[in-house]
Amino acid sequence: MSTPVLGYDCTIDELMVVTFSRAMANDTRAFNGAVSFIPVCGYLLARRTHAPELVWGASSIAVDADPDEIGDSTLSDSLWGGASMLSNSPFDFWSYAQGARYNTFAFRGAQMDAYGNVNNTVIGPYNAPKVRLPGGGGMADLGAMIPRIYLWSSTHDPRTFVDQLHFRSGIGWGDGGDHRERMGMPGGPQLCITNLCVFDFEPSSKRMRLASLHPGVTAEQVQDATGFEVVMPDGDVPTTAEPTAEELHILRTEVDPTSARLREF
Amino acid sequence: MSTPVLGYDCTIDELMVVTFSRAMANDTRAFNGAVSFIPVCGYLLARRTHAPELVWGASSIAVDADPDEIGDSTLSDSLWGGASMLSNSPFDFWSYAQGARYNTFAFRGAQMDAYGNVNNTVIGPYNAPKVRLPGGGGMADLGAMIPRIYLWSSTHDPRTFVDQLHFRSGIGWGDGGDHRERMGMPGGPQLCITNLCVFDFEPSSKRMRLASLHPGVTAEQVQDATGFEVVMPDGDVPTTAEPTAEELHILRTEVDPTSARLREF
Amino acid sequence: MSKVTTLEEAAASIPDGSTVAIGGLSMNSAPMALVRELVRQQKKDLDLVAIVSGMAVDWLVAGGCVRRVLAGLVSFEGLGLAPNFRAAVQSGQVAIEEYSEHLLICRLQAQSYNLPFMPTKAGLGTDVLGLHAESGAVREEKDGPTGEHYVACTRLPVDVALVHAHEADERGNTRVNPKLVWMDNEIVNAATRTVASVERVVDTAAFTAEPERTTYPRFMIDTVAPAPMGAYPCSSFPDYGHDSGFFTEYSQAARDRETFTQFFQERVLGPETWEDFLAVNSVATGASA
Amino acid sequence: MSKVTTLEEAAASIPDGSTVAIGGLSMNSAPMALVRELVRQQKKDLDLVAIVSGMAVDWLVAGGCVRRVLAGLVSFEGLGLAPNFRAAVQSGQVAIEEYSEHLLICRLQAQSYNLPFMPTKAGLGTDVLGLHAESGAVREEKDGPTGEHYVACTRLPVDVALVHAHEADERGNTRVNPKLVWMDNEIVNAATRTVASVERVVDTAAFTAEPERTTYPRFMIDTVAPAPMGAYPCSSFPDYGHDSGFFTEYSQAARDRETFTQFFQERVLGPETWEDFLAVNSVATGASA
Repeated sequence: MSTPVLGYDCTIDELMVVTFSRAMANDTRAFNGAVSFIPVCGYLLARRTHAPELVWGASSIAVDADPDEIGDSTLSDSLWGGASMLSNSPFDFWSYAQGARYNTFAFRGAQMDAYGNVNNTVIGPYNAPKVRLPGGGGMADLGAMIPRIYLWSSTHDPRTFVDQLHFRSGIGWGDGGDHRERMGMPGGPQLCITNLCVFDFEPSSKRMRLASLHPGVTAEQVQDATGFEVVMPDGDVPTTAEPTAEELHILRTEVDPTSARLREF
Repeated sequence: MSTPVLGYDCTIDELMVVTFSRAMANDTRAFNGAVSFIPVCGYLLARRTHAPELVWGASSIAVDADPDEIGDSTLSDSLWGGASMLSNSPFDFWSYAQGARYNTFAFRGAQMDAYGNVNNTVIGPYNAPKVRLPGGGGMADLGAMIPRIYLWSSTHDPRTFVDQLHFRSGIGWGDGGDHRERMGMPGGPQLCITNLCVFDFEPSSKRMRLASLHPGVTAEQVQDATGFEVVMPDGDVPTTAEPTAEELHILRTEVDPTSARLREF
Repeated sequence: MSKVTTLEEAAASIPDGSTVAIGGLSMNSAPMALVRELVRQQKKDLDLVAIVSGMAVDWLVAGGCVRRVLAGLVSFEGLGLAPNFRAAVQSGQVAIEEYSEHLLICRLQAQSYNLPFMPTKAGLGTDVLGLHAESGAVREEKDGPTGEHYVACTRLPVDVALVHAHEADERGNTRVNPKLVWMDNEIVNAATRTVASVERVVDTAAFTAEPERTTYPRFMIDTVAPAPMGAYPCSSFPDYGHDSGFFTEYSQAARDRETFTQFFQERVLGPETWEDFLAVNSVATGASA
Repeated sequence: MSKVTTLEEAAASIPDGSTVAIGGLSMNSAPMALVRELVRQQKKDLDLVAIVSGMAVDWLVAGGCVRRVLAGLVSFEGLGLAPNFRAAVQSGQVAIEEYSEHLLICRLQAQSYNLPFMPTKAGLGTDVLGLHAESGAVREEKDGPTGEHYVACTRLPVDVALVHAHEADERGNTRVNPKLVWMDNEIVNAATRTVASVERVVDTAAFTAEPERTTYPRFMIDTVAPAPMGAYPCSSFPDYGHDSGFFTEYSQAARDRETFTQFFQERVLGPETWEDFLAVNSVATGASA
């Protein structure tokens, strides 16, 4: 399902996982929600490479889980093998989340805007939707509580990256600028990793800014695939760094031997 | 330490426990705090006699505990034998207490007033106390949350039953009348069981009213031992009902064979 | 007096028009045996409270039992959208009252703690809050002394909570093995009444032997309905996982109205007993012993 | 990097003037070995947060370490008042900031949940609220839509929480056997840093073998200090109960200043190590194995 990356000895899902993994610092304390194969692979890979102290609460339940493989649900117990704690959702998890003891969360949406806000609720008008989507779930909560938010998308196109969300289910940088700060929310979105490029966020406006291009992709292609105006950095846009053979080997053989990550493609 | 009750084949501690026990309905869901030997004996006795479904959370932790004997602390694990659940204080207990899933609690204080409010904080002015007492603990919480409150005292004298508390640590009927209702608090104090008599609460003023006299005690003696004016009922004041031989036997041999209840005297 | 009854009687005790909270999270630990029985009994006008749900809501919607869904998320995760829920909301046949997980949890907590509201930062800056502007069910506020924004979540009364657990005794003591990980206790605490389906009924001695493992004390559980594999096709950790095959077949059938009607009748509603249902779906019950 | 250190180093890491929250409840599960070391190191001007406490507060007050006590209750239960606490408050030497249990818990929750306040009905109609009128630490409010009264409990920052548990590994994973029953997690969640004394250090495999029993994940525990019988003379359920004899002797000694000074030196502060302290008090350590 996934395509090879031009000039790199890997596929796009692998490049996305490795790029996500490299963004994780050693003091990351992360957890994951539903349909989060890329982040789950990223946390596991980071822990096995440069970030051995990284905390990952599988499904927000199983701390330090080390599953043999990743099943078809990132909310289910198939992910919990090797955990050193099974926490409880209300007692433990929400305490850690509200107080930002967990500091890292990743989400995607059917739509995302320039500020990293996401829609997973409806396509079309709220009261007469063309498509009723699952709903925001924890996005509206965790977007407001967790300081390091990461976004990703395996479908970088103008239907996903839109100028106006049909519904704001989860908050990224909100209206931009100091909106989060004014609302008393910590941090905000750090990166958005797509199948074409990596965005970071321009520090003052908090709009998505092109940070790196995957091999073979041009800035024009990114802009064409994006429904809002992409902030271009000063100077040249670097190419997304190439995964090492070790990273790919660990991802393919230890982290995700059954390629569950392809469920996102 | 405890004295025989005139004409009854029991001592005053036993009469108090049995009287407390009989006030417990079968749908009682009770728990206990510190230095609560009389209520603990009362719950256990009621469960072994007329109220088999009564719930008692020992120390607010050990649901349906059935200890072999009662130790020197009613907050400690010596009370937890035979429990069917060890609940957790923040997660379980406070949820059950705030929502009045537990419906019964008993407390005493160094001072009590006519409305069943109690002081366990200071004797003398708050900022320059003659005696610094332990503090109100959970009284201020549970007094506001639990609908069936029971009071007791083994020292019925004018220093304990006062017209003006030096500090209101726990709320009974508050300022009386509909005060609790106005504050959104359920129920209120039901009885106060002392070493001289039983008080209930006059329905409109919510002041202590003489409900029964222990054998050999007169209404005048009660009034003399009480620092506020006692509401007298219409008609004669009954004598507190005599414990049955079965109640006394169960109390002495099964519920409290080591007479831990005498620690209150 | 034993609290143990049948799935049929447990479901029969729930009147049309009730507010019913459904336990479990997504494909995990949902009380599917009870849900199936509600559909079989053709309940009407239920208001469902489902923090994060999927198949349970979809069955009830497919059965025409639902007036309104109060939810944070309804889906089959990576296996797709919940097809009947999706169609019913799009057509306006079922109303949706939109929350996030934590907004709904805080409404349940306000109810169980007997408070006018519970505060949270959840939902700030999203479109969810605007949907509640008129009802005031959740409302944005600003703290006086600090100027901080928060959301006040008001009480949510729940008539009955349905949860699935592993073991209960006749008195209602109930436990989840090895421990409760999901948020079922939030709906149990908020509900007037709770029905627990359980993998098996055990003696009270099982609870007194390990009192630290009890999840709900007897006074929180009103009715116990034995249902081995009672969360199928969802999971009941650690005894069995969700059945992806069922989810996929169900979704495929739902692409066509007639196919789905037949599938739903044959595979879900038709079998007379829960054991028949498991047999029709080729589920071995040994796994839960 | 191991989080395991000595009681001495753990105590040394806590500066004078810190706000220190003390775990346990009354005569149960107090971190006495850590408390003893704080007194031995002559800490000054500590603000103590102790929801329901006794001997721990009394040692620290007797040692002159305390500026202020934020508490719901300080006593030896039926064994009497906490004598040094009582005397120090009466003389004005130590300030008391008066709470009920739940008001203090709610302030800790506001802190750990990052909210401007947590609401409760605790304290309504009592004199406790009036004591906070000036500071606004807790304040009575009226809900707009319903007119209901509640108490808003503001954040309480805590520099370090001290708790006693049974087992930890080098990474900081920590558990209470058979489970946490008291409210220590409220102070752990609110504190910037937590030090846990533990009966024993175990391998991480002990946690992965039974992950459902872990009380605190490694990221909530910063320092682990081994201390067998580390709650003595308080209890550590189910390994050992409180020592009533110690409480009684201590109370009797406290009736006379000179007698107490000698008792406190000989029986509490004098012994060089925790093991020496246990030996002086004739405590067998086998019980905790």
